[in-house]
Amino acid sequence: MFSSYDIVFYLLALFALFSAFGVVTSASPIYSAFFLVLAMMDIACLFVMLGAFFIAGVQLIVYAGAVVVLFVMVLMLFNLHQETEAFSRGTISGMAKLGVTGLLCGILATTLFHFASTAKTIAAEIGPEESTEKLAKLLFSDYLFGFEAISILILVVAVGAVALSQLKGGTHAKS
Amino acid sequence: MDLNVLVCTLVAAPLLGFLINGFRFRSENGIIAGVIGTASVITSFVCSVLVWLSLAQRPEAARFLRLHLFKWVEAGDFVANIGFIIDPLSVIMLLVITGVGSLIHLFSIGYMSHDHRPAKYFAYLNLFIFNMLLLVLGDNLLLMFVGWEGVGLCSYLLIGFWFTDQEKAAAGMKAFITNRIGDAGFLLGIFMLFIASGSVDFFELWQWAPSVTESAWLSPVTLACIFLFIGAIGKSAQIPLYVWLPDAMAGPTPVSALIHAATMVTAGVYMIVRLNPVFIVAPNAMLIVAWVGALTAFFAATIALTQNDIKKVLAYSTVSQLGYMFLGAGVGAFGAAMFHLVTHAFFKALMFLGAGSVIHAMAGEQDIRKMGGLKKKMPITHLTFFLGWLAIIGVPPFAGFFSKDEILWLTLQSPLGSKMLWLIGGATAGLTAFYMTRLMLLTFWGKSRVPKEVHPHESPMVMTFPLMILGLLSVIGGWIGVPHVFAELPGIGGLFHHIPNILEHWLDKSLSPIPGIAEASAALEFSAMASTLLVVGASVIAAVLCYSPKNNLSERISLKFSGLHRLLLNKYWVDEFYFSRIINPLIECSRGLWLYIDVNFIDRMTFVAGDIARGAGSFMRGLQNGNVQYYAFYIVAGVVGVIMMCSQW
Amino acid sequence: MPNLSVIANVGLGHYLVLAAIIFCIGIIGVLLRKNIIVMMMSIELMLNAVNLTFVSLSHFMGSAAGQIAVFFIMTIAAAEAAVGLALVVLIFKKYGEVNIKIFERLKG
Amino acid sequence: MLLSLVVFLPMVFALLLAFARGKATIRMAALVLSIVEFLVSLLILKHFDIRSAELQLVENVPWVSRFGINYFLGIDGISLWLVILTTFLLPITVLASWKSIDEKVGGFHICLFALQTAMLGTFLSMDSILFYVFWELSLIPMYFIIGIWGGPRRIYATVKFFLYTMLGSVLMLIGIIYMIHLTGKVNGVFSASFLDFYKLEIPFVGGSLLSPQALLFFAFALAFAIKVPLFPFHTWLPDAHVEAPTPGSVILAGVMLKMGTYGFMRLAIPLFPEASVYWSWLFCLLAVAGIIYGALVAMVQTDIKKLVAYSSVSHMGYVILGLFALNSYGATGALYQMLSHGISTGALFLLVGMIYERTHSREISKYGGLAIALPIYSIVFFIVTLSSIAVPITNGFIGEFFILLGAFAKDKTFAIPATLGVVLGATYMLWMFKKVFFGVEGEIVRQMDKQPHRDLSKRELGLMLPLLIVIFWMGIFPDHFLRWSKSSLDHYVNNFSNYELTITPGAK
Amino acid sequence: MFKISDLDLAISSPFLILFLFSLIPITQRVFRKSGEQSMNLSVGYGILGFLSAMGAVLANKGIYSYAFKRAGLQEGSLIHDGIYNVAAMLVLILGIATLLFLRENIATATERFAEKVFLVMNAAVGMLIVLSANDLIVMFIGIETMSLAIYILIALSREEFLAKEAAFKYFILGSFATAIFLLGVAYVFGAAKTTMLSQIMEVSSELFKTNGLFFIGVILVILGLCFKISVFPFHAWTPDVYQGAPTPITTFMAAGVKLVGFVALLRFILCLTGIEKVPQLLNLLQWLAVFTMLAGNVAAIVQDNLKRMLAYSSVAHTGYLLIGIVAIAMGRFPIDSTTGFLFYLYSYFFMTIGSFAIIGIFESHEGKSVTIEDLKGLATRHPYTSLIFSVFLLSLAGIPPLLGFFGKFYLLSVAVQSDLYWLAFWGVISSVIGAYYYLRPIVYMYMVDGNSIVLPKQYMTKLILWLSAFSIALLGLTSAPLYRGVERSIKKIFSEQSLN
Repeated sequence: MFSSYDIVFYLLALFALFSAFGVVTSASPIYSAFFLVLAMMDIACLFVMLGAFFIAGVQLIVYAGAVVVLFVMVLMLFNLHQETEAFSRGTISGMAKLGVTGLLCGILATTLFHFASTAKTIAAEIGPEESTEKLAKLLFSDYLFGFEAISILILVVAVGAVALSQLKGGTHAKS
Repeated sequence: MDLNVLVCTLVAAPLLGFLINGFRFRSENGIIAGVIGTASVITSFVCSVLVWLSLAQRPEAARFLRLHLFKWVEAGDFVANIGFIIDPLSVIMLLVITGVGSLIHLFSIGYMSHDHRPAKYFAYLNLFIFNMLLLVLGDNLLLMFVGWEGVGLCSYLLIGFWFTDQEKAAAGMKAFITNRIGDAGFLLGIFMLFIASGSVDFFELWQWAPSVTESAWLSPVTLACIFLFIGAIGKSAQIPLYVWLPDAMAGPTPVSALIHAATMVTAGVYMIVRLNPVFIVAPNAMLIVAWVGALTAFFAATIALTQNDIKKVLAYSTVSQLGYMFLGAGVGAFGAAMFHLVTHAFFKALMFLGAGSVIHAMAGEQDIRKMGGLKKKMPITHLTFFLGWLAIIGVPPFAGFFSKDEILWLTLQSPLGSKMLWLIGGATAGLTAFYMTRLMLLTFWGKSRVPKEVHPHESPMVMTFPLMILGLLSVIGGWIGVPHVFAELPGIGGLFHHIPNILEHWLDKSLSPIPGIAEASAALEFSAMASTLLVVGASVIAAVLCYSPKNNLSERISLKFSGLHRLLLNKYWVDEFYFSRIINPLIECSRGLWLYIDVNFIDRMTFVAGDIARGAGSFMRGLQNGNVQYYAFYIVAGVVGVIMMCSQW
Repeated sequence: MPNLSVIANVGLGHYLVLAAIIFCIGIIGVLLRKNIIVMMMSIELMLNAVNLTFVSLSHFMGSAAGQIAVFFIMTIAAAEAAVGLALVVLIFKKYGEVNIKIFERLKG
Repeated sequence: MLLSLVVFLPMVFALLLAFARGKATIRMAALVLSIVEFLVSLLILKHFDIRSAELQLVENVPWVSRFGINYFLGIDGISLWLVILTTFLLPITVLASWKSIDEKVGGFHICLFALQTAMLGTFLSMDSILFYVFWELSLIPMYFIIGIWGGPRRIYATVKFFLYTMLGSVLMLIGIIYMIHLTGKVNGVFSASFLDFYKLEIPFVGGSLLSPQALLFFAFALAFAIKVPLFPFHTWLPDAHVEAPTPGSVILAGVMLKMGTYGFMRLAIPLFPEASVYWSWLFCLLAVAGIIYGALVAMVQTDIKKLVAYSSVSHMGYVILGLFALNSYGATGALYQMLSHGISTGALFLLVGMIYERTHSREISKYGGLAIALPIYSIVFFIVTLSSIAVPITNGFIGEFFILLGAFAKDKTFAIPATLGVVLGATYMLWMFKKVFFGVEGEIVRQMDKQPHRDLSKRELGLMLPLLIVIFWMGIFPDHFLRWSKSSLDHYVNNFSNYELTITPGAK
Repeated sequence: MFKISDLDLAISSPFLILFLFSLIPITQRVFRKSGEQSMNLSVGYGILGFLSAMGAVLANKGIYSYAFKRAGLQEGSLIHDGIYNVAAMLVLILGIATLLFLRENIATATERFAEKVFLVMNAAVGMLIVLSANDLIVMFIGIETMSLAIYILIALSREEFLAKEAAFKYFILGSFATAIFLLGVAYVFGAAKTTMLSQIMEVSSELFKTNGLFFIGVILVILGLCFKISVFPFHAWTPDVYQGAPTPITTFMAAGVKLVGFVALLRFILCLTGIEKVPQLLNLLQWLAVFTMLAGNVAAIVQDNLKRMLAYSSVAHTGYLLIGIVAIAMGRFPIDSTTGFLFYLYSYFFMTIGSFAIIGIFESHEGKSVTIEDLKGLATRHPYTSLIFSVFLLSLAGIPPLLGFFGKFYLLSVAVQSDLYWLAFWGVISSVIGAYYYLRPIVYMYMVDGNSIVLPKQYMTKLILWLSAFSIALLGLTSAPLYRGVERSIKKIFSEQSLN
């Protein structure tokens, strides 16, 4: 029956869903951010379960550590509190949106299950060092170009973000 | 002179006259214009006479000449030339047209002396003569059609000569349109004949016609003849297309004399005679021709009984006389039809010109109820008109007697004719005598009812001279066709032994004999003749009784048969019928078509298509509501839709 | 009685479905939340779901390339967040709020 | 080179005119250049072999060799007179514009000359794509001519004109492309030349609309039918005509409509003979409907120009009837009717334009008695009217006669109503003539009386005179024109079920 | 490990050159106060960079190879082929044009100009990366580089409200679509065990038969790309963003992003061997094509804002281009279909530059939204500008003998060749609808009287407009060598393919 692996998975899965749900439903953005951190940490755990130790670490550092902190900082900057209107109005459109998304979820789920039940899986157990080393080798050989290209992207974002934040604005700002 | 040159001169002279007068259309000098116009037609006439003489010198079989000018048009195996046919038949027509034409031109100089656009008038008249010559001389149906339409056009122009009067302009238009209906039939006839025979050339048609054997209803030849006859119906004002002719009296009276009595209206008869070998092989078509002719003759005569406009009476009389000609042609008496055509040209032109003289004298008044007693004021006019009267009612030995009698006799005798037709013809002769006598009585004889302010006077010489010539012709015109039977006449018969039937002889080779005509006894012919004369005499007496100033019998009769009288007076309401049942519905229908099909349907469809596109655009606009979440929703919905669409993997 | 073996024996399918559900929750966040920052968080959630998919597929298919992809995606997600937040700051400076409803001028 | 010269000379002239300044200069220069163009086009007659049914003066240069598209010009008896007609009308329209076009004169002449190139190109191209290029290109100058110099509803009219025509032609484009690929499939080499199209045998299943030949036939026929315009695709025409400036109407009626009928003659019928035969009843029916309908609707118009426009619908119906009679009479008549309609309707539009310049009204009811006020104008108008109602010895008669003969030879059921159309044609023209010229002088005519020089000016006479001469010339000596086309027409009719055109050997 | 061959260097040299040149203005910016001279200088360096990159592309044009090869494989992250050569040249030309537009447009020739130059150049780098990507991950990185730069460029407009809104909308939806794209990539990866296109090609036909995950993955990837090229119903961002963005950036986006997106889609479709046996996907693409054509055209009919109208027209043109994609996917005449498709793509590229850029010169101030009413009487005051605009519009409408017509001709030819009559039919029908709104500006310019705006003097912009109008007018007539050129550029790809 259920192995410990399964049980851990389910716990994590439930928690992940709960956190994700929290992100979307919390009226306060701060809570959303909080749930987001939780979700990300949870997913990091799932990564560990999948043997992607390095990625799990990066997940924690980059996402939980940097991205969400960025979000929180911005939120604090704005000093926003609970919003009166957290969700877009329109019952019908809301239902439609939910319905369509649910449909998508269902379609994806059935397809995925169908695939998973027929696919031949090779669940090779690889240790943390091995996996990281392999990753590093790949990154600096096969995916070297992508890696280099990312650097351009980051520079673009850096320059762009600075430029945006320093923007004084046009005629309106002068007046 | 060379015949070709003669013919060309003959045709070109009126054209030249037209061009000269046409280019100086602003001229108000009636004399110069008149002289140019008249001279050109007289030139034509002289040439015609020369042509006739030169033709007469030839042996009988060699009297069929063709003058080829140039190839006109060619398409596939259809060829039509500009070429003239000179044969006994066309020469007769030439003489009549140019002869009567010259006289009428001459008369016009006087008649139009007060008009301020005389050059234009003479230009039109010359153009008409030219077109009439084309019609007569054309050596193929297509060229004949050119003249056919051309004379219609001139008729249109001349009827509407005083176009500032909308009614006169309308009369011209009516004439043209009605003629056009006939022309459409004529065209169909040409097509049919061409498709049946492969040619439109008269010579070839004559050669081809005898080979035709079938004569069933709707056989090509019959159909062709019927179509052609529709053309004749239009041009020669037969039932049901006669309505334009009375209205055509709106034109100047000499025009009525030339076009609407002597020449153009007889083109239909000429055409049938020209194509007689073809018609003769289509007996069913002939039957229709004869019956339409007879009925028109009778019908028009009844209308003429009650008309009060001097020209209208003459107009209906013309329709009626044309009916005679068709009756003759229809029973196969082509020669008789031609004969009547010629004599009718003389006496009807005479009567119209006489009427013109009267109208001229009466300062434009045309109502015979306001005339009477003009005998004294206008002696020459009266005399010539009197001769015309005698001729038209068929008193021997005046022109009309011989021709009418020949038609009636052949109607009776020809296997294509019948007793019924003869009876109708005879009755018509009686009616003719009645209304013509009535016309004489009311116009010239009796007490004067002329309004005081009008002072009738005799017309000038330039007008009376043509009258006199035509008067003479009305008397002697018939002598070219004295029937053979007169030789059998007891007593004076020997006198006629030496008078040949000139016309019959002249046309001998041109005309097909009536198939299966039997020799008849002279007695029968005489008794038929006598009965007609009897009817005529009785009618004259009746008319005199009715319209003698002493008793107002005519009024009593009209009161007694008031319904009939009104019917006749209003010309059987045919015009009204055409207007209310055909023309107005057509116009209404057109307006409906335009409004409902063009504007409200086709254009609406276009707009609807536009509106659909625009509506779809607005719908798209509505989707594009600016809310980015909706946009994201479209993306998700698109993804779901697409996956669902492809979900049969 | 449903076949429990499907529920037990956690394998590729479970991870994928979990990822798909998280992805869809992220979608719902984008579709329904009015706060721009929360929308961006939802997008991060979607990207996380993608990452999870990649890693699980990488794991079960025995190919490390998936993890490389995750690596790149994470970097770019961070970059996106930076740009997005810079935009949000800009917007906040102009409007004083970060609600999606202010952005409905361009339409039609 | 001659044909290229004829086609592109106007374009060069248009460019030259772009540099001219001053109204008078432009007008004079345009007149001279247009006459030069006409004279150059007459050179074609000199080099044309009258006995040959082949394609002559051929120019064939590869253009897009990938799809066998060539710059391929050639002339035969069918296109010969249409080309001459086009160049003949150019000086006349230039002259006609002197008074009616007073703004943006330079632009107008550029459009006019560019249009000339497009139309000549359409008549002379023997390559389908080249044909299509010229065909569509002709829309643009016309679009501008109506849209810029037109009447109050010009925009509606010009957009309608453009969209209608374009709707038709885009389907033809698909047809052309299909044919090009078919040549590729059949011959192994792509070719867009008409000559290769003629050789194709396209499967036809009688009665089935979905057989390739029927589909192609309708794709082509729709394009041409809209251009002609065949009932019921005609509604763009009255609007375009009413709003167009006089020279625009002249070109539109005189030449552009012929592009449609020429298309039928050059493409739709010989390319798809079985479909043409099978569906000829439909086109005859529509043609007859158009003849009668156009005439009836013309009868109730209150605007002279609209009346003339509807008369065009009626007259062009005859052309279609003649074409779909599919015999030599019909074809001859149709070709001749194209020419004579170009002349007479062009002349009618010119005349309507002249009176409009004087009174600024086209309401029939406001006129009356013009024959007294403007006698010379009336005479000219009358002659043109006669030509329009096909009175013999004017140009209109020959065409109509042969068309009806052809139709009669094919099927009496269509010919008889069409012949009645002749009556209706006379009715509406004469009715209009009566209302406008006869009767007492209308209010608008009386007002005009005060103006000096109200009758035709020398310029106006000068531009009408060539037309009048041609009206009679074509009526009296049709053979002068038809004999140039006879070989081609005979060849076209006799072999139309497997029509092929060859190129004169030795021609470059 | 860090082994970079000469080939790798050569092929990536355009990226490097562009990137390095882009650093010059930004570095200069650090040391100098922003000012007029600096702006011109920045543009100068930028153009120099683009020209050098062009030189690099031209120098490499004979190379047909993969770069950054994988261990033990002949294939690598990048592919350098004919499509890349031509498209890269176009992107670089576009880059130069965009810099000049930026310099002259009121909304962009302002503060932070050096950054804009930097961003444009790096967006171009991103585009080049997409053009040469042989790996979905690399493609993704390229797309993101390009997109992020453009988000920022839009937001950097002097205009306060609409540009920000546009940037934001584009950003949110772009990220959203990226997520979907990535999910697709993940599934494709899961099924094919690789993200490299040339490897997917080897297994694709097998996977289509058996693997549902692959199928969904392919759909999601296609749809993710469809977002970038604005296919209905993923087009909703297009009008808003095009309208809100400063016009030079709109031009850059409309021409560049679309070109790049389509090339990416083309590469993806080309690697999907066996797609011709998957009718659902072919049907899907056909329906998307029809709906996109119709939706774009009908929506454009009711627009008064010129940029918005052109945005919808751009949607419609995406629909036309999808016809080519369908034909390519059917794979019956791969060379012909691809050539026809690319010819239209390239010719549309020129028309887009012209038609969007010309709107820029109508803008009198940065918040100005140019409506059709502004064109009233333009022809009287600015005849040449009107003429050029008419050329662009008529070419977009596909009127011969302009380039647009020949593009349409080749595209329809592709459709007819592959028996896609249905698509061809809808294509021409919607092009008639299209003609209506393309004519409307002409109507207003020439046929409606009014006082037109006085146009600012933007010499460089006008120069580019003249050049592009001339090329549109003349290239149509000389389309044969162009077509052959395009054909030659791709022939190798298919001959290589047949070797595999």
